[in-house]
Amino acid sequence: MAVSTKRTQGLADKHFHYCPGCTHGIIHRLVAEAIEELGVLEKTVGVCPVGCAVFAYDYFNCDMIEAAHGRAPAVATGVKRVLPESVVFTYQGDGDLAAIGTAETVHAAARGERITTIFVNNAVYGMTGGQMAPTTLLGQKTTTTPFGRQSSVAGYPLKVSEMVATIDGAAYVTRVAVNSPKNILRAKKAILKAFNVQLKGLGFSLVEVLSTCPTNWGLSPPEALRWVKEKMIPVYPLGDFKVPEDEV
Amino acid sequence: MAVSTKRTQGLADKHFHYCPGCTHGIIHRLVAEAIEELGVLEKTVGVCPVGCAVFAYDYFNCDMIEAAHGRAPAVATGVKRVLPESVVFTYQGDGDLAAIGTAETVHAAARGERITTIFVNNAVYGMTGGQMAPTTLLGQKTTTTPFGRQSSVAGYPLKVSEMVATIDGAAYVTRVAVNSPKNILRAKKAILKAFNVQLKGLGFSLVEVLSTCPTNWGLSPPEALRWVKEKMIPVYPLGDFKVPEDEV
Amino acid sequence: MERVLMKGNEAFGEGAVRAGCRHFFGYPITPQSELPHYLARRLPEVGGLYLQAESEVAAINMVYGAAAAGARVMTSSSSPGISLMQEGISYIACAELPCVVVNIMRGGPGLGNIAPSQADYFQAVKGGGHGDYRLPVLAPASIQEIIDLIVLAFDLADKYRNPVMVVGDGILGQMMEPVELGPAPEVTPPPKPWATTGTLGRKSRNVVNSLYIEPEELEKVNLRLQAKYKQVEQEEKRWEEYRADDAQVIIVAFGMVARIAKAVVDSMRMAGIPVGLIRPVTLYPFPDKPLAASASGAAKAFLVVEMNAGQMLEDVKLAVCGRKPVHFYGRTGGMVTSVAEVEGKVRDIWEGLK
Amino acid sequence: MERVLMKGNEAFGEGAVRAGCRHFFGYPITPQSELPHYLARRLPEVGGLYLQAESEVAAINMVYGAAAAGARVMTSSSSPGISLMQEGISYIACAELPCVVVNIMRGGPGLGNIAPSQADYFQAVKGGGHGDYRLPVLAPASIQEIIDLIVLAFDLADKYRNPVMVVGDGILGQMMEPVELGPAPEVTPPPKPWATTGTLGRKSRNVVNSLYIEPEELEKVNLRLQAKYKQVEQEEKRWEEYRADDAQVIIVAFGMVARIAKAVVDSMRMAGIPVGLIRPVTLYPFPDKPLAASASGAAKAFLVVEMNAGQMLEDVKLAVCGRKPVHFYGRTGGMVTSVAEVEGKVRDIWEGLK
Amino acid sequence: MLEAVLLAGFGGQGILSTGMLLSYAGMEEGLHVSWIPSYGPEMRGGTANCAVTVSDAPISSPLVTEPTTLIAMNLPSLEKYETSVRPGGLILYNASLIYRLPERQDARVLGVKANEVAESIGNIRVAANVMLGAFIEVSQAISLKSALEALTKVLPPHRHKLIPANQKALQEGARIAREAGLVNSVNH
Amino acid sequence: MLEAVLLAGFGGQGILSTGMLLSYAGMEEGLHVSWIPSYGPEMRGGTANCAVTVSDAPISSPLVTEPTTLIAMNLPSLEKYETSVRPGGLILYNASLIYRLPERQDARVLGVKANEVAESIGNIRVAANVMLGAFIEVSQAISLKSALEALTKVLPPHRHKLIPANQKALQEGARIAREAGLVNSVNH
Amino acid sequence: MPQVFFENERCKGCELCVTVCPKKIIALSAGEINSFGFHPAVLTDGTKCTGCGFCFLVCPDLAVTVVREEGGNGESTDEGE
Amino acid sequence: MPQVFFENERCKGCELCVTVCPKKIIALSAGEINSFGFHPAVLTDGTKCTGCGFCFLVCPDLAVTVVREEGGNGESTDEGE
Ligand SMILES: Cc1ncc(C[n+]2csc(CCOP(=O)(O)OP(=O)(O)O)c2C)c(N)n1
Ligand SMILES: Cc1ncc(C[n+]2csc(CCOP(=O)(O)OP(=O)(O)O)c2C)c(N)n1
Ligand code: SF4
Ligand code: SF4
Ligand code: SF4
Ligand code: SF4
Ligand code: SF4
Ligand code: SF4
Ligand SMILES: [Mg+2]
Ligand SMILES: [Mg+2]
Repeated sequence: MAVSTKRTQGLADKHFHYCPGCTHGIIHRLVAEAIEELGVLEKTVGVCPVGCAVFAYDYFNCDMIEAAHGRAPAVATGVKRVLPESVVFTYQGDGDLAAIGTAETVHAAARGERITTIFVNNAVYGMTGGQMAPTTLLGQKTTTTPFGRQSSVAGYPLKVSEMVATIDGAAYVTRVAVNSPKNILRAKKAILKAFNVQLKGLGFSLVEVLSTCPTNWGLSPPEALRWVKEKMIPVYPLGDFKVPEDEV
Repeated sequence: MAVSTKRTQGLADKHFHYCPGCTHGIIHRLVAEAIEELGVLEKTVGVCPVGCAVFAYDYFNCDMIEAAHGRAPAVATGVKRVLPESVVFTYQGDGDLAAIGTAETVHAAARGERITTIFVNNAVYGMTGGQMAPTTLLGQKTTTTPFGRQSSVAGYPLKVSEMVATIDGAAYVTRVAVNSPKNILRAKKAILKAFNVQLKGLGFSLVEVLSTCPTNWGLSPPEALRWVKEKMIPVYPLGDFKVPEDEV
Repeated sequence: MERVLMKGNEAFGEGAVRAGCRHFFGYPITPQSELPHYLARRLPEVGGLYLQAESEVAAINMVYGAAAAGARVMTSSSSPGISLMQEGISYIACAELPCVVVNIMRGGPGLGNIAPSQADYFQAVKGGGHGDYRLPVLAPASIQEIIDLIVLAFDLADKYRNPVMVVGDGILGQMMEPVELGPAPEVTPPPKPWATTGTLGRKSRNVVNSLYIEPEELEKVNLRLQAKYKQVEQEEKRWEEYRADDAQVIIVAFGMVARIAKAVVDSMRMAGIPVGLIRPVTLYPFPDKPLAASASGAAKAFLVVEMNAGQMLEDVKLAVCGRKPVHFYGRTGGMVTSVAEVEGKVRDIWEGLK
Repeated sequence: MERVLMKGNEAFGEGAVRAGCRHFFGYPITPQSELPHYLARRLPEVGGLYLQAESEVAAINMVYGAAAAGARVMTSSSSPGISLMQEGISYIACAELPCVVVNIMRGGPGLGNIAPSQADYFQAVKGGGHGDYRLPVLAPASIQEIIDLIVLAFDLADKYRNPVMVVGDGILGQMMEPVELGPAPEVTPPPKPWATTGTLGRKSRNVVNSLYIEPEELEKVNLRLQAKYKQVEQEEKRWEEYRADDAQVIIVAFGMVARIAKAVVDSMRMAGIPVGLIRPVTLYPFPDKPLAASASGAAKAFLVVEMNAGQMLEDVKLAVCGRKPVHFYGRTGGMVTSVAEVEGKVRDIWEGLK
Repeated sequence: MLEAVLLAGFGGQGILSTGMLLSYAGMEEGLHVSWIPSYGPEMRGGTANCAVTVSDAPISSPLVTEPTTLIAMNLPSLEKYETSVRPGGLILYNASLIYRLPERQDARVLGVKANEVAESIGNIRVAANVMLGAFIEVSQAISLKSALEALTKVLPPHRHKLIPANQKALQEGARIAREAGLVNSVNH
Repeated sequence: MLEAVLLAGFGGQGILSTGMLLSYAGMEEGLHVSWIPSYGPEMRGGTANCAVTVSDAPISSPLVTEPTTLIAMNLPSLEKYETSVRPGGLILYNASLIYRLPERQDARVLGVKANEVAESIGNIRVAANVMLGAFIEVSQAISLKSALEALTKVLPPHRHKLIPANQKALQEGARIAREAGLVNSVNH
Repeated sequence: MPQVFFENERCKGCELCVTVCPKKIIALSAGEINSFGFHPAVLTDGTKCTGCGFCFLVCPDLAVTVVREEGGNGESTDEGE
Repeated sequence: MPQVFFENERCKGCELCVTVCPKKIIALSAGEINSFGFHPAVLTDGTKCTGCGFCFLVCPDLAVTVVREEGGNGESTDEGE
């Protein structure tokens, strides 16, 4: 029997606006596939960030809300508390989630909010022109660290998964990457699991996905994949930081 | 030779406005003594929170700034970056630091900001009339959890020290209590150490102090001390969560 | 009907419950604390949810989410907290979501104090957030009126798909007066086919959004908003006139200050001075009509009294448009005008007219 | 003098450096990004500090701290980010600290878009934050003027111990024009004996504060602030008149729109229609004097042109005070008025006058 | 009849609930009432004032800037508000904490050792109700009976065990006022 | 002389820096110039436009709503802006990506296969400069020499190795325009 | 034999598929150019395709479809590190 | 012999000193009342005082002063859990 890599119903039939080789597109597909496979597309409400994924409401084939920069977890909380039977996810960049949205993320976790957060860590502010993000690596050049990020001035990369894992209401916290087919498959599994944690009502789930920004890194897309492997993963090790107790 | 428990020069000659038996007063004294003993009173700038300690600018005998609710670490950052030779501390409650000021705290830590934060955890919003704080214990009754805090609605107590300790720029993170003479002496040592970490330029230092709010807990002051020991410390264990590497 | 003694802040809460509001998100702040306290107890009784947010910024964005999901939802705060909500309010206005925001104003600017104030008038009526949006702003002057106006606030929010603000001051929030609750009003919020509830069989996806990258599109949105505001201005102006018909001096005041002004009107009338009161009930849309009518009629002078440095004053001047002198008397920083002070001011004006 | 081609946003940065500003705290947002980019490079060259904050809320509070410590300090953002700063600005105003805030306005409300706009006028001049405070607001209309006004902004901030806002729109921020930098101005900020630097031998402690729990005290603070604003209104009104002397139709416009209006004035004059322009350079204090003078003089009608739904319009009406008709033409959502549209509007008015 | 009462003291003296009691009792008597609290930022021990208006006509302004009666529970309150009392008005002061006589010559004045009375009843927090009892006796604005009955409505059920102490306080205050006779301002 | 040029296309075609080059060269010739960019939210590949005014008189309004010249680098740009060109104005279009002729009958029109030329030079990002070369040749608003020289000022030092390619692009564009002769709107 | 299709108008020529294809049988078309100005990906030698699906997995723009027999050598054989 | 002084006007009668005194020699004065309405703490039997300083350490309002001989039995002897 012939099988084909069918386009998921979880995505609307639109072209992405992302730069060539930007892995936001891969992550979109994985999230959409997971929602479709779980059969919850009709009861899903997605919340987009402000960041390059700001137009995600055009892409995901479900009801969508565009949140203010950093506030997606608060918006998602509002939705989920009104509609406890719905499936709610946020899709956020590292500026959105780890800088301006720090409090909203920490407290959605602390409340054990039954939502799923997809956290796209590309070590830079993509949309606004490549400024330093909280996750920018030491030494990394950005438009606001033109001489490379120096810890003495701009501090250290923030390890969101490690931090969120310390919070009691967080049920599932994991870090994956989409820099290779193998890692992409693993990322898919993690995203599926995160939604399952939500469906089981176990608490807050967060999947940190290491992603590329070839444009602002000044690299070709294939070089960018390599940069994830060689530079990012050593600082942001992949793996589970917290798994639900009934699943350890 | 006769020695006496002399009133520290670090405090102005004012009566505290705190409720009878509120341990904010003890913590004030410890901080003031530490600053005095280190001989840095003249180059210290303190930043007060909004919370019961809002009038701390009347009490500490050094230059003081009253910050907006939750923003003391940002204000302290502004001061310290302009005056790197100064000694800067923030004094913040659990509503101030762990709720509205979450992002400012996390990022002052991530930047390795050379400031010292005294974090007074009394498991409640004291000043505004006893509402739930992020640190309120499960089951604890407050004016906004009249039936006791339930995790299913209001989530779990936030363990700030555990969380901040995961952040690279944080150099010293410890939790103490002021519920007994012994713990008060330990708290004093921790506060001294935190200022020393700042003076050595090692990074961000945070001392979480378990404190009482007899008024909003509905307990007498002596009962409140017991409540710290019997209820709070089991949830918020005392001890160091991070110490500077050269001091391990 | 049973009369009960109720705090203003509690009346806001009970009014919301009567209006069918079942979701409240907020962050504590004096002098509105009794409102969340009340709802933390009351909402669970009616199957609703009180959720304390980590900040006002989070609270207003939770409101955004809950409103997007189709709920009748409210938040409340006081001045500094409302300032923090300005971005969120601007988003909600652009996304055209209904919700109610209560501001129990306190002394400012900055941390100020917790005493009563009306110094957030500009912020409320001109829009403290960015962009061209407007909020209907209601200003009750008694506990009874709180109960009534909060229901109206939810209705207006749904009718116009717009946030509605209800403002009071610390006195109104914390004072007690008897109220007659009467039977709960019939509440039938309109259907919300636009709500993001999950498609649940609906053919097309719903999207709640305030991003319109093409200026042409965003201008269309703005034109729609402006048309809506025009309708609001035509249909929703509300005010109370008190002995204003033949008054030669018209006091203009809102909220608690209007209560003081009423006492002044009575005492001045007794002294033979023809004074009247026009009390805006809606601050936006501003009831310019009765002012313009008075300005062309019996009124010889206006006296605006506010607990601020003269903010509504501008709207009164715009309405009177130079036809008659407009005087101002204001106290700031939480100081409350006394009847005697306003009487003195009225007397001065009256002397000047002679 | 050398002419260099400079982006508006960069000019804001270079102007600040020339004004002696050595500390910048901000959070990225389009369309002002080139300003932080520029300063991230430039400030270290002069021994200064560029620090990226975790949010606009943090940024404005870092500014508060740095200003309290005595520095000349600046932040910049665009509309939604400025909304988030409202609480902080109110605090800074009450604590009477000097600083400069740049707002490169974009299409709103909500997330809107990144196209040029002037729809934050109300927020800037009436005070989007809580309480009775005011900010001097400067509105440059060319890159050269940016350089000059930013220096003025710092001087005014220090003179009045008050935050000063400088507003532009996305076009002004991103366009390039040649500028003549000339020698850097002599900068001598006044001494700041009130700064919280540590006592360092000083006898009395300094406290920076905006809390005054007693209404009597807070009212005193407010009276002091109001007196200061009165002085600002007396001393700091700035505007440009262009062929306005004998004009029968006066266009009122600020920022980039005034550039368009100038082209309209020229073309209309060529067509024999006596049109002039009054361009407010300070939006607060609003230059009502020249408008009032025109209204009592040659002007037969006013046309306010803005990239919003009519905000400055209210201030113009207050200044004209019913003496002459005031018309309005505005585009919103990031749409930019064309010369032809304004010409059309002027012609209509002119026809109506005949 | 219009009584505009200002009760002033510090937190913990039961001032706010005493004012509420007066309002409640007035409402139950069919009068128009209003109650306005004001307090400092302290949770305990700071200033706590409340203004109660009881009137047989609708209350236009519930604010009390010139009280007909001042009940001063401590010295700072007497000092702050003494001059605001209307000529011919009433000043009741807590003689346990205020050692000097009010200076107003044009007001009626009565001192009550409310703390001592309250402590003798066994609960310092009923001090303000002692003063209320005295006020009711002097002013006859409402009946003591209404106040005694209203206690059940003002105190939450879990505090009903405090009703006897509060009743006692009201009665003692009334008794003291009755027995003392009023210090007439003109001849004190 | 006043040239109000609108360059429109998508990101990555070098449109913004080409506009800057024109402005710079104009300034160096002592003319009044202004440059205004506008782009979509995408970092790469989205719309990217810029408006350049070059004039011998001070520029009151730097906005270009009715360009004297439109340089359309892709089809959407041509479609969006064709009608806005002033009667008698100039339309230069990138014939590599635009397969239809402009429809305006009252404008001068020239198509240049800028992508092909750029790729033949070895760098797709110089496409817009090919068009600029053509524009300069047709309009004579500035001299080609100024543009060639201005490259050193517009390109940051670490990009100076790209100068030859860019010069080539300008020259090729100019050559093509020269050789093509202009399609006159009236008879195309 | 597995078949791989590229949707030209979706392809942005990012070369990620080119990079991950274990058989090195994908390249950007030199001559072709889509309406966004990109050279789309093409197969250079379809016969070598294993149907592993890596090209599908990595394509950010959903420009690739892979059709193969079930149970054929697919994703599982080589994890494409 | 160690001496302990209470500053009456500072004391809020919170009884924390009463609670921590190992010798149980502190009590609130029954008769006295300060100008804030609090019954201040007093020593019931000064002779038993060890000078441990716990009352000083725990007093939130700095109302206590302890004077003792250096080297006397002080803070170190009993850690006051
Ligand atoms: C309140 C506010 N501040 C700033 C911005 C500007 N802004 C838009 S996206 C963004 C950051 C984007 O970075 P990230 O979240 O990492 O997403 P990415 O683009 O990298 O996917 C910023 C700062 C905004 N829109 N709103
Ligand atoms: C923006 C803003 N939101 C809310 C408040 C009201 N407020 C004042 S203090 C406080 C919390 C106090 O609690 P905490 O920080 O725990 O300090 P504590 O009083 O317990 O020492 C709050 C919510 C405020 N002043 N400003
Ligand atoms: S800027 Fe970076 S993150 Fe944004 S679409 Fe382009 S490559 Fe992706
Ligand atoms: S309310 Fe609580 S925290 Fe505040 S002073 Fe009183 S006891 Fe202390
Ligand atoms: S399926 Fe595998 S082998 Fe075939 S083209 Fe794609 S990556 Fe290459
Ligand atoms: S990965 Fe997709 S977009 Fe990139 S070159 Fe291959 S087919 Fe084209
Ligand atoms: S010093 Fe020790 S023994 Fe003496 S009174 Fe104080 S606590 Fe008691
Ligand atoms: S601890 Fe201090 S305030 Fe408390 S009773 Fe003892 S002396 Fe008084
Ligand atoms: Mg990012
Ligand atoms: Mg607290």
